[in-house]
Amino acid sequence: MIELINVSKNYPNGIDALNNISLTIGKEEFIFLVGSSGAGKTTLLKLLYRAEKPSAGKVMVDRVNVVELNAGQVPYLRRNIGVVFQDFKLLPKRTVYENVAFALRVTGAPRSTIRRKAMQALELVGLLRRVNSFPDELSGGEKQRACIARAIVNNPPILLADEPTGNLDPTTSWDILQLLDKINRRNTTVVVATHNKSIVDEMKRRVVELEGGRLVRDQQLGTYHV
Amino acid sequence: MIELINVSKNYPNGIDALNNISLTIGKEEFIFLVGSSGAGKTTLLKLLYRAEKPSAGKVMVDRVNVVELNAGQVPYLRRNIGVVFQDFKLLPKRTVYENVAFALRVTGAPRSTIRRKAMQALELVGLLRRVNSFPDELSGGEKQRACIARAIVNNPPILLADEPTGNLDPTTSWDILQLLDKINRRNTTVVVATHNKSIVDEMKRRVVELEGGRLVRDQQLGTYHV
Amino acid sequence: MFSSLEFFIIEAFRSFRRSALMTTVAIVTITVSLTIFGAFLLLILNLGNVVGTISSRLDLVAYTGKNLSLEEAGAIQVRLAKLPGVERVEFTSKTEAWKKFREDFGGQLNLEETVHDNPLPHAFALSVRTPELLPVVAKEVADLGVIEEVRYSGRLIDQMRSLVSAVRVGGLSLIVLLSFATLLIVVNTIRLTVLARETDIYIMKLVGATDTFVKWPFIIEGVMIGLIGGGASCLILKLSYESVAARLALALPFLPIFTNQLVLTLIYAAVILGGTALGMLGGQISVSRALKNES
Amino acid sequence: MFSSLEFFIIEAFRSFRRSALMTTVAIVTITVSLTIFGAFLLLILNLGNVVGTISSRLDLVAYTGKNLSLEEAGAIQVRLAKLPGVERVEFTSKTEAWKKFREDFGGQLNLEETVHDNPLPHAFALSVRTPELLPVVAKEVADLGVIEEVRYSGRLIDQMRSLVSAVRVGGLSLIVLLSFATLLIVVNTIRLTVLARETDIYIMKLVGATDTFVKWPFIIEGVMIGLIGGGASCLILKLSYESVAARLALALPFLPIFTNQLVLTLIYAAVILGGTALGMLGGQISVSRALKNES
Ligand SMILES: Nc1ncnc2c1ncn2[C@@H]1O[C@H](COP(=O)(O)OP(=O)(O)OP(=O)(O)O)[C@@H](O)[C@H]1O
Ligand SMILES: Nc1ncnc2c1ncn2[C@@H]1O[C@H](COP(=O)(O)OP(=O)(O)OP(=O)(O)O)[C@@H](O)[C@H]1O
Ligand SMILES: [Mg+2]
Ligand SMILES: [Mg+2]
Repeated sequence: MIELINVSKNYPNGIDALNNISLTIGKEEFIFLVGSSGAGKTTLLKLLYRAEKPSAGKVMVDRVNVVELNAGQVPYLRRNIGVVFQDFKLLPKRTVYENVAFALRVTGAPRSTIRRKAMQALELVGLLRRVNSFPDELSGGEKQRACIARAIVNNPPILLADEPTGNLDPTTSWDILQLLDKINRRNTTVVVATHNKSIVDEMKRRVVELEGGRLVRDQQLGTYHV
Repeated sequence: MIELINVSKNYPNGIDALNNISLTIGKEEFIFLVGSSGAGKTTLLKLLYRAEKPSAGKVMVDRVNVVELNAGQVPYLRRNIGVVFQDFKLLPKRTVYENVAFALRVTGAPRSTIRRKAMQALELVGLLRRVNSFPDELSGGEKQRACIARAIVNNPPILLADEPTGNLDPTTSWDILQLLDKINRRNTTVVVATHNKSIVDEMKRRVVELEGGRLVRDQQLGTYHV
Repeated sequence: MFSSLEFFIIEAFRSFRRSALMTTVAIVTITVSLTIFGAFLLLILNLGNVVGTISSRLDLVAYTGKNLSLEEAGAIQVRLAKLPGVERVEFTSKTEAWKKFREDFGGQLNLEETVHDNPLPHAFALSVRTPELLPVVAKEVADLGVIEEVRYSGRLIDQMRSLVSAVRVGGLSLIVLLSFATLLIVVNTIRLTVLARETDIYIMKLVGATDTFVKWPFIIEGVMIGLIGGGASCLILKLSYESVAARLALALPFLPIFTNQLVLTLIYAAVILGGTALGMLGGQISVSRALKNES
Repeated sequence: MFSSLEFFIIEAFRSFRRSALMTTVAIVTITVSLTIFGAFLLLILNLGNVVGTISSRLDLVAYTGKNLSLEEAGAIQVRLAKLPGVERVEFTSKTEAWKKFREDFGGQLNLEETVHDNPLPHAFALSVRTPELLPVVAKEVADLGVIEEVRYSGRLIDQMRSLVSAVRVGGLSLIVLLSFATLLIVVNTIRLTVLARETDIYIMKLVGATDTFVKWPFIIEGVMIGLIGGGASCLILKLSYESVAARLALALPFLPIFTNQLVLTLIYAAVILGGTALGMLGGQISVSRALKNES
């Protein structure tokens, strides 16, 4: 489903965020992306939904090199990839419901479908009581869950979650991971970048570790530390 | 140092974030504030630096009821309280260095002092290599560390840290907590709102737990769960 | 695309309400700009009108020989009226002229004492279609052969002629300049409002919105802003022009005020359409810029 | 406070550079607004000047009795010149007047044949200080007793008088309106630029900045924007006024163009100062609003 071939990323300010990464992720996989702060996890995810272009290498998503997509094709790539952003990226002037519904609206879905699916996603993350709140009026964890709801509302074939439990208590974190796991079982590729040691250790899935932009470990049934 | 007396907070949209909280924190204390997502931790901290006013009750900081401060006095309260914001709140158009230096500049410190202290704080959080980057160019964990540096640069008598390790790997998290502990030993009151179970359990400090806006536990040498 | 039209319009209205301050600022700016623009247009129209009226009052006077009969003069009048460029011919018989002359100058000249015979000829006052034609018509009249002398105040008419063209050229360049200034201010205002929403646009594109999808609400909003601003400006112009015109007509009855309703309606319509076009253009330009920044 | 002055200025320059687009927009808006404002001011000054010159050319003519000697006329001239409101007295002897009359009207009137004696009196042309004084001076002249007839074109002068006051009132209200419109546009533009920085202001206050500390860089920035805009506008006005004035002087030599350098310099200075004041006011108003929103 996802294939990185000799991918490097140098930011314009001279920072080498990724260094010759090659990685293949199958359709049915669930993988954890770990590594210390600044290792390049977010950068790697950004390449997949074309928020950044690599300096070198190929980024294949569903057999298409996304580096070569033109501007008009990018929106359709992004509709197939749900993203839980590390910094949430909620639209500040819209309610939680509208934020989640927006991801469906751009696909041209009919209004009734939008309402049903959005409420369903919000229920899954436990935010039904906050649907009419604006992002400013949410706690950190509530923002994070709104962002998760938006990422999954569309049933995308690929789900990228960047530190999805950074602002959640252990119980909620665990519920969210169960949710991601369930989504993965419905044939969705799931990539989770995280620092949450206990969850990685407990779930025992494939673990890919970055260090200073290099891939230093790729382990089936792995743990947070070696 | 800090004393909450029968404090309640209802947000204008009708949400009761805090419900009749009374709590005393001594000058030399280091306490963890825990509780599930939406329990009211951030709201409680906001009352201390007057980002919000309580609906009822008194909030005493250093024997002054901050609720009664007028607009002109608030800046001086805030200079005595370092805050690590859950959502960082870095000035987007300024470099990491400028963001940290700004907290000193508002106090009217001389230029040489500003430079020395800012670089010192950035070294403590391990960000010396990113001083000239803009917040946009930082990883999640780097933003968090920049925010921590800004909070401590001023040697404030009170330090409030809201989820300071949400975007950090376990090793860096531990380093940061050691740093907060060291600061606490230099006679600074430290309040840390967190979901990081392993750190709370390991540090064995006073733990205050909120649940739906109520204070449900206040335990010396506590752990994350009861 | 069109299934989303309703959504776009709702979106436009919502952003309209939510960023109420920005919207108000943009509307006020458009209103002010268009009102200044329209006021200038009306001013120039009226200046041109004044000059035009004054110069159309500048007649050419043709004098016959002194001993012509009234019948002969009548025949000449018919020939004069047929000349190309001549609009109207007014006949003053030598008897009338002498009567008027005595009334005008009787005070200083002791006419009754010194002059016993009417010394004046018959005269024709010719209105000429445009001031430019005056010298041409003067030549035509002279060429008829039956007229003894043709007079027109050459210097005054030259002055009026150059004033007319100066007002025309100056007015035109002022209007071009003002249109440009108005466009600039409005585009910049709308650009600022979009600038403040760049984050929104970026996020929308991150969750899979196409450029078109992002663009439409902004363009519709621009059109609404422009329409309201243009309408307000049109209203202000219409009401104040009517009241100013009425007051001027009272105070300066001799001043010809421009009141051609068709042209005025066209100007008001141009202000509304101009506002709408400005709003649309502003929305288009600025959202395109924000879109280009991303991706 | 003053220890931070350097910091504030550096801050202002930085924000100036960083939000280059916004700054440019604000400067262009101020420039355009002030240029329109100044152009209007110059236009009105010139209209007033034209009307003033025309009406100052409107003389009052006093005729003596027909049989006065030149010496007697000279004595009358002295008395006329002393009347309050009279600016200048020009004497035309009856001989000169007759000569001119014959030149003017000799063609139609067979004067040489019919008139043998000079039928005209001595005449004095009086320039009156302001058109309003004409009827007063006319009465004074008549009251002297030595003048047989006083003439002035009553209707034309009334018209001119109302035109002068109409231009004055209209011009004044236009300038007031335009000042208001300019202020509105500029304040709104700067308010938009501050609006875009509300988050910055909020964060600054969270880390302990006082209102004053937040405010100064914005006000300095406003002043810089206003200064640049005002300067640019002043330059545009000066250059284009000079070129337009030169061209008009060539094309319409009879038109009195306003060239009092002192007044022009005052206008240019007012444009620069106005720009600066606008910028400062805009910065002040808008940052205060942003500050009030928080805390
Ligand atoms: N837009 C950017 N411009 C320049 N440098 C950047 C940019 N984004 C990230 N970087 C740098 O690239 C490196 C990798 O960043 P990235 O965000 O991928 O790290 P990460 O693994 O997600 O870290 P964290 O766990 O802290 O979120 C960091 O050192 C960061 O400073
Ligand atoms: N500005 C606001 N307006 C309205 N409601 C708010 C506002 N801020 C917070 N709330 C609500 O108040 C409750 C407490 O929020 P708070 O941010 O204090 O939670 P928290 O304990 O910090 O949660 P988390 O661990 O997720 O950050 C939440 O339900 C939230 O929705
Ligand atoms: Mg990251
Ligand atoms: Mg919180």
